[in-house]
Amino acid sequence: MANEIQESIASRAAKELNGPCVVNLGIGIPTLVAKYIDDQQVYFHTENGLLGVTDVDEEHQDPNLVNAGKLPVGETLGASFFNSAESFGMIRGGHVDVAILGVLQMDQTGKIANWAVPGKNIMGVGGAMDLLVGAKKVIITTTHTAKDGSSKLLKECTFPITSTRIVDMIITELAVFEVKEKQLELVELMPGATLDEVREKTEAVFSVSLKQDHLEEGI
Amino acid sequence: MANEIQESIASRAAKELNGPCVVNLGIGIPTLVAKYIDDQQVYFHTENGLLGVTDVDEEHQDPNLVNAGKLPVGETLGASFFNSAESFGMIRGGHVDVAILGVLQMDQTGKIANWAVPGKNIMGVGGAMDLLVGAKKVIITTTHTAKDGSSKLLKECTFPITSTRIVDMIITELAVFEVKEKQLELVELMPGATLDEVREKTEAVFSVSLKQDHLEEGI
Amino acid sequence: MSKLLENGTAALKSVRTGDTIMVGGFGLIGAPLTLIDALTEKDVKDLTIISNNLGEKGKGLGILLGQKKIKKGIGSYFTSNRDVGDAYRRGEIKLELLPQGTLSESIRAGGAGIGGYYTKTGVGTELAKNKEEREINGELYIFEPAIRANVALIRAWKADTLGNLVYYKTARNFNPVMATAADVVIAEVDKIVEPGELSPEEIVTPHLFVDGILLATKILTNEGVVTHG
Amino acid sequence: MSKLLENGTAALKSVRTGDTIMVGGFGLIGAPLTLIDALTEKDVKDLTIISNNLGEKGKGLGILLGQKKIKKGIGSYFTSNRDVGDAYRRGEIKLELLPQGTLSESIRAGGAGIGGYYTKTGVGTELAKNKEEREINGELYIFEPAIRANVALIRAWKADTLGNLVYYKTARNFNPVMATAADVVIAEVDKIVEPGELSPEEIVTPHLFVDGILLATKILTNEGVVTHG
Repeated sequence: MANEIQESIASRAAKELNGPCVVNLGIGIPTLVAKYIDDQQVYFHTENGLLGVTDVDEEHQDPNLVNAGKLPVGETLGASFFNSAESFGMIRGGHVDVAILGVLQMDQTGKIANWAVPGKNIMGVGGAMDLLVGAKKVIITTTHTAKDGSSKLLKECTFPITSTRIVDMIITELAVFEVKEKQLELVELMPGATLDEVREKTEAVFSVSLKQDHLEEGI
Repeated sequence: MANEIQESIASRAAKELNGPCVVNLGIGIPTLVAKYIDDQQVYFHTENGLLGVTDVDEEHQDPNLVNAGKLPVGETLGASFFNSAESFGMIRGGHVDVAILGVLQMDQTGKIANWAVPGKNIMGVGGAMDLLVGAKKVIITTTHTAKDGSSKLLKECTFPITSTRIVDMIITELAVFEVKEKQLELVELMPGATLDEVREKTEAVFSVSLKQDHLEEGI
Repeated sequence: MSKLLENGTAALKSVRTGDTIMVGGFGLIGAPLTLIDALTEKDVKDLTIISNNLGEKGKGLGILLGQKKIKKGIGSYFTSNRDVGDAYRRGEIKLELLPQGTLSESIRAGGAGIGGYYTKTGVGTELAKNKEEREINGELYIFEPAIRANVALIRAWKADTLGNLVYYKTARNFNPVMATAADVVIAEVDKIVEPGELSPEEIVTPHLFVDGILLATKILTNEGVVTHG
Repeated sequence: MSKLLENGTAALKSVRTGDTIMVGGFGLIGAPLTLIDALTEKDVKDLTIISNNLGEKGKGLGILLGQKKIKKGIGSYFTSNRDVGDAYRRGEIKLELLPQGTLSESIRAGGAGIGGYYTKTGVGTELAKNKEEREINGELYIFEPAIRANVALIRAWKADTLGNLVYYKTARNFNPVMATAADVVIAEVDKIVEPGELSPEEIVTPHLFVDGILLATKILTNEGVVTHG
């Protein structure tokens, strides 16, 4: 069901995962990342209690084997099951190397908002806050703009933040940003994107430090 | 190795255990209680990580299967192993019905001292404090007097207390006391003991409320 | 004295109006569907339900919600059932939202005799409003109190007749911690075996936590919830 | 990148003078005797050792104590080794005594991202001196901070090559919690198997906690500690 934009973001994010590492994928675009991983030493953790998540074909689906998005998954050789308190102990305790998460908004210091919208009732938070405080590295995958065309990368979030923790990297269909000392740095343009387009669609202040091999196509 | 006095205390304590119940036995006299239990629904817990402790004969001893006193034990059908944090979660969380413990001293309100001696370095506490705050019922088994002949049942403990928790029952070779509203009540004389002897060897103030069938022999 | 229960009615004997009840499961996965069904048939109300979700629309705890038997929900993700939001807007239900890690940790604390604890999760967010903050080793934490319930209704895979439990895949989730944190713990299971049939090393919930065992008759399948037996 | 370690020297590569080291075991039962032996051969000192006991007289951590490599011991029952008391009286070692449940819970907290917690254990005793007291729901508790270490040396029964661990009987004790609470975690085991040979439901320590695996050569038997291999 995922569209081309989502797939391009997910496949770019996959390049950031080099095993051995333990990775937790959020709902949405992050979930797509798994299919771009060949590395046998990238181990997927899901907070509902499984280390060693893998794909499952329809015929082998088990109603009691799902990921945090309640989608059917499989288990790898060497997988293990544990309870919710143990699972979040792993997350908060710093035992998950990377969390890849979606956002509703993020600010120019690297704080994100991905759990609540003002004016609507706050009905769910799930594991988002735990992953943000606990994962060693947080990578955000998101479309650059909201459905109404407004930038998701803002000077300040208008939605409630998920954590005071600063994320490490943001990947959109237009660009890759790293967060350094609470400042966004554009390090890569996605195929077909231009710096002008990124500037136009980004409210947040960011610096530009394109890696060499992106300089020609980008500017 | 246990002497007659210890065995008589242990066998009396065993009468307090009616299954189904989960019981933790301390080191010394309490450990002897197990052999007087026939009830299959009395389950023994040991804080080093086993529910379902039983005796083991010399031939089947396993160096990695011991109780909290590091003595070899066996496991019953339906036993389970768990880690130290889980084991003390059971204890503190109120999941152990009865703890049977020894004491160095106890006071007349029902507080006990069983872990440290003033003037000596305080070198060990083990699980004593956890069992006292967590077990639903605490039964003390102890000789009535210390080696120097002084009473272990005192007006006030001179040794550091193990907990502010009041124990439920005290069983010595001379008598059985219940603790009611922070007062000791003599409810039973042990075979051969007299009330005069108990009075003589007890510094603590206690009331007497002998059950009918002990009245003749006792007084 | 056997822990084996004949039916849902017997299993819920101790549930009273006004009780706080923990219910295992992550959505319908690992939820005690047979016990929830019995709860919908029992004449009680004003319940406080501690559960990650309040079921799905018209399923699991969602039915109980529809019956207006729930006074308050404590969980992490009510979004999974749109009816919860509607009931909340109509003022029919109170909600307490906790991060999922805080929910599970508070329940564990309640079962382990811990009064409360400090977590980094939620610091500086709306969910930390009015919560005590404390700096420990240069990092900010917030205080969270332990959670306990009158009754826990949980789902396991196999029980032995003593009450030892093992779980099945991701249906484990909140069940083992809830098993520790209520005055009365009832487990619904797929299979009941004799003591000794579960390996002592693989028992997840030792029997001292479990008060009653019921054979499940509502089963989650790929085709939805089906009724057996 | 394999987690399999060739010998004790390789296993202790990251241990430095001044480090805090957790060591599993209840006395010698479940203690990583091979790794402790390697530690006695390594030129480090001023160690803080977190372990229920400091071994027995001249055995396990008792050897390390004799070498005066231990600056401080944090544990619950030093009484099991008379040498500890002697070293303490001579001012050679500092000691921090914690109730056994507090020791294990503080280590669990350290591994689970909990900053500290409130326990009933110890309230009103000498071990609560100078500890913060707090009333929660009408009961008194004391604050205990989480404990972490630079390195944890633990003992398990079987590991798979990924680092998943299962334990053996009461040799489990402190090992699974220590596995969660150190920057570097080294496990010594009796047997190393392939991924898939341990059931996913019975793995006690998932591999994300474990950095290195060593085959044990010092084994506790009914006749005492013997050396294999």
